[in-house]
Amino acid sequence: MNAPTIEYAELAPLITIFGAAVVGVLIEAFAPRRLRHPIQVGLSLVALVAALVQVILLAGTGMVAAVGAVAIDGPALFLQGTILVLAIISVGFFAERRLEAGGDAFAPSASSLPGSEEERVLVRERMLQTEVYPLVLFAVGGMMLFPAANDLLMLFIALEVMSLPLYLLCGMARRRRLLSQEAALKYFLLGAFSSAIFLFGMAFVYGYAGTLRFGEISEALTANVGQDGILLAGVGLMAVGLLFKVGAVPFHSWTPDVYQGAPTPITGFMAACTKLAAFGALVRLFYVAFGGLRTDWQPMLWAVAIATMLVGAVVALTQTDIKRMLAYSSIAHAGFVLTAMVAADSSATGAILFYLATYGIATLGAFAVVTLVRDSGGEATHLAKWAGLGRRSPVLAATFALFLLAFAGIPLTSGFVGKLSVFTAAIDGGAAPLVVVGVIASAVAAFFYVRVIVLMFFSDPAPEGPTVAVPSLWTAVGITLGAAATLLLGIVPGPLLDLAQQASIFVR
Amino acid sequence: MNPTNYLVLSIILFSIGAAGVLVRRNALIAFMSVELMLNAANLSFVTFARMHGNLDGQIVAFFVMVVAAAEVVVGLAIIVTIFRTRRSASVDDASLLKL
Amino acid sequence: MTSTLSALATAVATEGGHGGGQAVVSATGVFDLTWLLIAFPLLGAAILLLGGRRTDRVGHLIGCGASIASFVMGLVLFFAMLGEPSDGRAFTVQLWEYVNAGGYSVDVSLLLDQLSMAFVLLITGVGSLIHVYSIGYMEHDERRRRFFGYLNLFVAAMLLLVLASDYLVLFIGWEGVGLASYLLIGFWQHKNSAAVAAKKAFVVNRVGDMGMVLAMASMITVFGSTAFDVVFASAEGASTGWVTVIGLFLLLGACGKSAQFPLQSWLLDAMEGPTPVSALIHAATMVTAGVYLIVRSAAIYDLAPDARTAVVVVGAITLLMGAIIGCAKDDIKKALAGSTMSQIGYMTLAAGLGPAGYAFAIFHLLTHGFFKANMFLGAGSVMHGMHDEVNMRRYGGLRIMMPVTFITFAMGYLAIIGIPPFAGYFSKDKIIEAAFADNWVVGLATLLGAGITAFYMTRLMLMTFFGNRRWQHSDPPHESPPVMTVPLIVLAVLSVIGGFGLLYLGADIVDWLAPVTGEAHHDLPMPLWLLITITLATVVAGVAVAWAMYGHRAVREDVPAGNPLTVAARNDLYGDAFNEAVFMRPGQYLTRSLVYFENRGVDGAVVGTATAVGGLSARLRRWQTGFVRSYAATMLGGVGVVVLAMLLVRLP
Amino acid sequence: MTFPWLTTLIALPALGAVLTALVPSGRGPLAKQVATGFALLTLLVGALISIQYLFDVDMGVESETYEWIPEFGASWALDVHGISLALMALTVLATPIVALAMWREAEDEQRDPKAFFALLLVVEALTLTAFLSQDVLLFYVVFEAMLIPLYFMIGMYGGPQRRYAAVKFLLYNLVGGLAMLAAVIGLYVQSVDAGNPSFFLPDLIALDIDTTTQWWLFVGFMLAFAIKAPLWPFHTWLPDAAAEATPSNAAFLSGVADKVGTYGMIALVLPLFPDASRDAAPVIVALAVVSIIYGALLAIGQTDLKRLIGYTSISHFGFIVLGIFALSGQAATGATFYMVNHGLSTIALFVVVGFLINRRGSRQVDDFGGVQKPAPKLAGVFLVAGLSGLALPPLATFLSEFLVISGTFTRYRPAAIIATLGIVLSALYILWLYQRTMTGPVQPAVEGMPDLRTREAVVVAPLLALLLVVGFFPKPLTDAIDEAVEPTLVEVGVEPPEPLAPVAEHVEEGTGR
Repeated sequence: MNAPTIEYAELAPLITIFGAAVVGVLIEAFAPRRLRHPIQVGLSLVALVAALVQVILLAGTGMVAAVGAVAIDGPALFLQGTILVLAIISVGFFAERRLEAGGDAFAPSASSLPGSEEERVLVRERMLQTEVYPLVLFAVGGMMLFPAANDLLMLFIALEVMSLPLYLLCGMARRRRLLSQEAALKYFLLGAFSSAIFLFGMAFVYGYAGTLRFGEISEALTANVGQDGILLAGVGLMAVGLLFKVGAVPFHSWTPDVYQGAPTPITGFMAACTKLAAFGALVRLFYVAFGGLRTDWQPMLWAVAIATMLVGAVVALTQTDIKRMLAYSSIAHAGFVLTAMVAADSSATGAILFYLATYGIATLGAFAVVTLVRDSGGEATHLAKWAGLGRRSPVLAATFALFLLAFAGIPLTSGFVGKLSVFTAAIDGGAAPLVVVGVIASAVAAFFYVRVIVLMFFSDPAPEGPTVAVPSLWTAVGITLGAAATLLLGIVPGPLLDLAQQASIFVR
Repeated sequence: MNPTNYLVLSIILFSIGAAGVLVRRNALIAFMSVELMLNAANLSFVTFARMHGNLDGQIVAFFVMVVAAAEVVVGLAIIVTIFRTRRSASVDDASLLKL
Repeated sequence: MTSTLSALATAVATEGGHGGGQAVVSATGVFDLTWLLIAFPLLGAAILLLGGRRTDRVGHLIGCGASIASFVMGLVLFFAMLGEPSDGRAFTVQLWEYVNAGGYSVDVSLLLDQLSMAFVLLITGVGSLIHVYSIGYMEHDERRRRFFGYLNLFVAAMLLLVLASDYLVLFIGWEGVGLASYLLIGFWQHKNSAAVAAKKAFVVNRVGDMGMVLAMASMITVFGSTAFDVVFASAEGASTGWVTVIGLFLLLGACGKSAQFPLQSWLLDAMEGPTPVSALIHAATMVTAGVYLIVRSAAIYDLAPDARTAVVVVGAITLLMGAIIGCAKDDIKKALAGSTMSQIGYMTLAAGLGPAGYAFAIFHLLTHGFFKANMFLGAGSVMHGMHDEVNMRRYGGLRIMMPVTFITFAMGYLAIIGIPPFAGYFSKDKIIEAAFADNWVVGLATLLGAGITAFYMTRLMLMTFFGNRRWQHSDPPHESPPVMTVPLIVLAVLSVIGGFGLLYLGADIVDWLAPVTGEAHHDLPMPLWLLITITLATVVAGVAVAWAMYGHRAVREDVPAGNPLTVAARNDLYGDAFNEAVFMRPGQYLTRSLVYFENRGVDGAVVGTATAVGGLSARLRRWQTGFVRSYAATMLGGVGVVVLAMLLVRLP
Repeated sequence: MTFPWLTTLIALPALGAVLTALVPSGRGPLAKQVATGFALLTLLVGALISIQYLFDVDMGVESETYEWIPEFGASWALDVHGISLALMALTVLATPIVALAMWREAEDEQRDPKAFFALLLVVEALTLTAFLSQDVLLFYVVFEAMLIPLYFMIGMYGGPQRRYAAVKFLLYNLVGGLAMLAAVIGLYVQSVDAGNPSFFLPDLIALDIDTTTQWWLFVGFMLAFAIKAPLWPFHTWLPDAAAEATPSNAAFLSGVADKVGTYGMIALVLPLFPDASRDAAPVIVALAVVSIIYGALLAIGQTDLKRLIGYTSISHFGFIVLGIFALSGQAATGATFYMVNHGLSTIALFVVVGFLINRRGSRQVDDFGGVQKPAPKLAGVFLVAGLSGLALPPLATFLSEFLVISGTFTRYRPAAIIATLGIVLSALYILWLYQRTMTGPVQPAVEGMPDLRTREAVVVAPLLALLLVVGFFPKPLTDAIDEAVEPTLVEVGVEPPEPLAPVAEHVEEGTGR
């Protein structure tokens, strides 16, 4: 029996990231405390950039690696590249140390008791924890693997590798630690719950097909007859697991709570990257493995898409916390992406890839802006406190407004082109009614985006309002990049659209 | 051997686990219920592996065990921290984030 | 286009055409300069209105100069026209192409023929006299320059109206005179009543304009054009229904401009304007535009007997209404305004009689222009001397203080009641004749009108110039300066000889107009001498009744209660009350309820939807309880739904 | 390659906006000068382009096409035809005037005026793109993008309720825009199905779309345009926006920016969806007639000067839409001509009303009275502007209104007759407004009100002069419009109504010669 061949070159980005993560753990254990932060940040950035370069070099590859477990193809590479770009910017945000008096956005020691003497000492000593970085690297690795996974087992592993670090990261906020811990608990319990459901579905699918490989499952669908019940139940249960990750209704309940409770840089990272990875996996699983069942899962996805768009948009209307509002907005956006997914063809894949990339960038930027608006209690996330921001800090408010307009899908922002492409894919795929619902949801959604703009620009500032902290270069560069990309991709989306379209072919 | 019995058992185990998550307040027990669900899935995998006569399902079961272990590590860390903070492991007490 | 017209001209000339077509040729020589007629006053208006304070001192001179220049130009054209053969006196001057949209094209071109010539001379002649008169009348008004600017604007617009060769261009002049009328009625804008009267005049006229617009729209639908030549030449090809519709729409327009029933209500209020305005616009010229319109559209009306009947009925009603209102008014200008309505009713009626009456309508229009302008200016002179008092019950015995005014006014008076050989006798008598020839009822209406006219004019005369002095000014009434009396004298002379002159001296007006309006001889149901006798007897009876009531007895200074008819007449026969009850009140109610509906209904629906969505949001939000177990339950529910959905799809 | 005049025309205000925004804050006058300068420069280029098309002088202006998003077959495609020419001219003309008119307005606020001026130029650039665009996606993009600067202009500068008005404006138009987005995509998918994915307007017009689909797409487009234009019952945002925005902003909004809606109807909806347009025409005509009467009646019932003028615009937009959907050449030419004239007239009205409000510090009609005494020139320009609003000949508005009514009459007689009522109502609301504000005894608060200033005269004079000149000599413009309208109606497939009566032979002959 021959040893299986492993295509190291094609897997290099993943290996780089995971390797760096392991090294990061070692650094955490052995490097002196003072040096840890620069080393960790440097290592993360180097690893991410190196991985990005490798991904770029791999562009155009279309193959199944690691004995069929990992697909290195257009969608995978596109998403990996995007995730890496977003992760690089995110690491910049994590490294921001000028906003908080005592350091960064994370608790000095997440396991210390809030308000305890231990914590006070840590704050006084200006101790910083740096375990965030290896955790993030693990999560990034999982995210990169998730959309590339080409068999059920790898899918599950990737899901867990991605999720577990995120559960921890959510509980690490420096301020409002009770909320942060609660968010972590909720995310963890519900995440584990959904993983279990996903796994159970996986078992059914395996039971039906007798194989874990996507390609073979697809063949089995045409070959096998009977026992469809098991198959359909399995597909449904697996769908639930993935829809949970993308935050689709009715599996969205965790989103607002976790987005609100998690440290804001983490929220941004999670909102942008998790959604990318999960949609990548969802699309690959449903197109490659379950493509033959299209007529079976399309109605289900229709229903989920409609519910997601409407609930996300409608509930966001009455939110008073900016992070919560963005959470609901992310739910609505998941719905928009689902409309394209229903179309199920390669142009839909391209549209989804483009949408995810632009959405990720804008989301990251928006959450970064949130970190800058602060008062004595930390970030001032209550909407009322944002009144008159446009007068105090017109540039920041304008940037945030730009991100909001992109979310609302106003032309000349990337959000518009994204919406245009997913809706085009949907109508092309015969889902015109979904687009009508999408349009209605967009209209409702526009209302709450506009409300924030009104608040920022047309209201008089409250006398005791928050101040806009001056960030270090890390955050400034990240936000600028995000804003520039959002605008640029709105005006000349051609190249990225082209790239997404070229990258839309799944290898089987 | 009738594989259906094993499957029914796994479904029952899964349901017990799911019900446990829904009804038990204690975070630890809720988490244990999730583990039960994972193991129910494992049982299915092994059953199906046996049915199909290949090893894939059994391998999955091993992986799931490892993953479950990792999950325990992360989960316990979170639950313990919360317990230390609140002096309670009731999931219902952690309901500040809402609406 | 020129070739079109000449082609048309020859064709019409050879065919003989309708009511009396004549060759219309492209203008050459002096006729090419017809546009100067309009250009002079237009330029004057532009200078005066845009020139600002700089032109204050010479404004009135510029105004008069422009008007007189136009008059001179008119005379030159008139004499040039006399030199042409009687069936070759129609000229067109092509100015520029106006519009061509969707196959509908309009040229700005002028048509100078016998009919427009008559109007040109009336407008510029009487207009110039009134300009001169106004120098004196408006002397103390600080906004005199602007007044002359408006007057010039009016003259220009009125000339465009009568010279246009396309209904659309005519309409531009039509609206222009309306604007000038609006500006001049409301000239003393600081008086609320003046501003309201001006607005009313404009709005009521706009109702008439609806008719004009729809008439033109109908023409475009039927003929594809609004040019006189095309419309008139093609009219025979159109169905009677359409021709009648066009005729009725035109009549609506004419009613608005000429204050004919049912759009008569604005004219009495229009007397809020300075008196020269009343003389020029609301007596001599603008208000006769409706008559011009109907006569000009002879080709249409010739083919639409029903529309003609409507014109006659409107004319008859108005002539009686105006006369009755004139009897009851104590305000000298309003009494004269009632008279104007009534006289225009005569003209309208005559125009409605068809070819038999067109020329007489124009004839009466011209003589009326002389004597009514004369009397209005006379009234202005009286007011000038009486410190702007208009109530005749405060006049009396003015003939001593204002001899020139009295004598000139008397000439007008004799002309209007139709005493031979004064102007009105000839023109009115012709109309009465034509009316009797057409229909007994119509004839009797005109006869009755003549009697009432005699009554109210005598009443006016007696209350103003005779009887006891009822004025109590420390400063006694005085005669007006020569700049005002000279125009009076000229107009008085015209009032005396105008009728005879136009009918028998030089060219007979009927023959003069025949190429345009056509001619039809009527047969009277009775000998002519008998009719003349009856008419004169009626007039004398009217005078006698008035004498009995106002000359014989002293005029009371307070207003007597009067019989119901008098009260009704004082209230303009309830025309305003009717309008208020039927249009204004419901209109106000409608507007108010629409505003309510707008805020609650249309806007409310939108706001309501928004609120509903907001409510839904607040409700859905409560699902987010914060309890992780309920989230898990939601998820599990979702699992059930998803799995069921997947399975159910397969069922059928 | 020839010089890209059309792109230059759009680039100039865009560049001007950037430079205006870059002026250091606190140097308000400089920002204003830069903005006005660029607006004037744009006017020059616009004039050059107009000359070529109005008077057939070759200035080297050509249509331009550059690739934009090849993935969608979308391009930066610009072209001028009669309809777009008219509106382009209106836009380039109105912008410097509005810029000059709002010279002082922005300063009343506690804000830097430069943003106001920069946004104005942004809107100009976007509006021009919309009028010149030959690409449906490009049109849509600017159609929607335009909302944002306008939204900020309304929301940041203006009356006490401006936030409400701005949000209402944005949401109404966004809803319409989103409906249109769905339809734009649907249209594109039609082209994809036909094997030629493209947003290029001529390509899309050439598509043969089945009637049912046309209907859906028609509804999407029309909803957007009917909200923008605005047509009853989608109009309620306009009075609020007009009332709360600064006068010159309201002027630009309803005078120029909203014309994109009516432009879209005639330049996009009719040729793209001929069958649906034909079938739906009676419905739209009915709505237009309701707009005419409803807007006029509500204008009569208003007590707020700017709101009143907002409602008059609704009435006038009714006329424009009526003319477009009467589907006769005359009415369509009239409607397009009306767009230009209404722009000029409304801007004049809003601007003059702005002068009044500025002086008196109140928007309420009742707070004025007898203004003509202290300020006769102001009253004079107000009257002339008002008269243009009630379409008095020879002001240009008259011809357009007449063409619309008479053109409609050839097809929809009852509609035309009811619409004619509008001319009475317009006289009523304008003259009653004039009566209440300008005439009568002088109100104490109005005494000593300064008369028209030089800057103000410079703002108003060109508008009124143009209305007069175009009123006298409309032919070059109407000819250009007519030429463009004709193929549109051919596309819709309606026969031009023939005269009912045979034109007399000799007249026919004469024309032939």
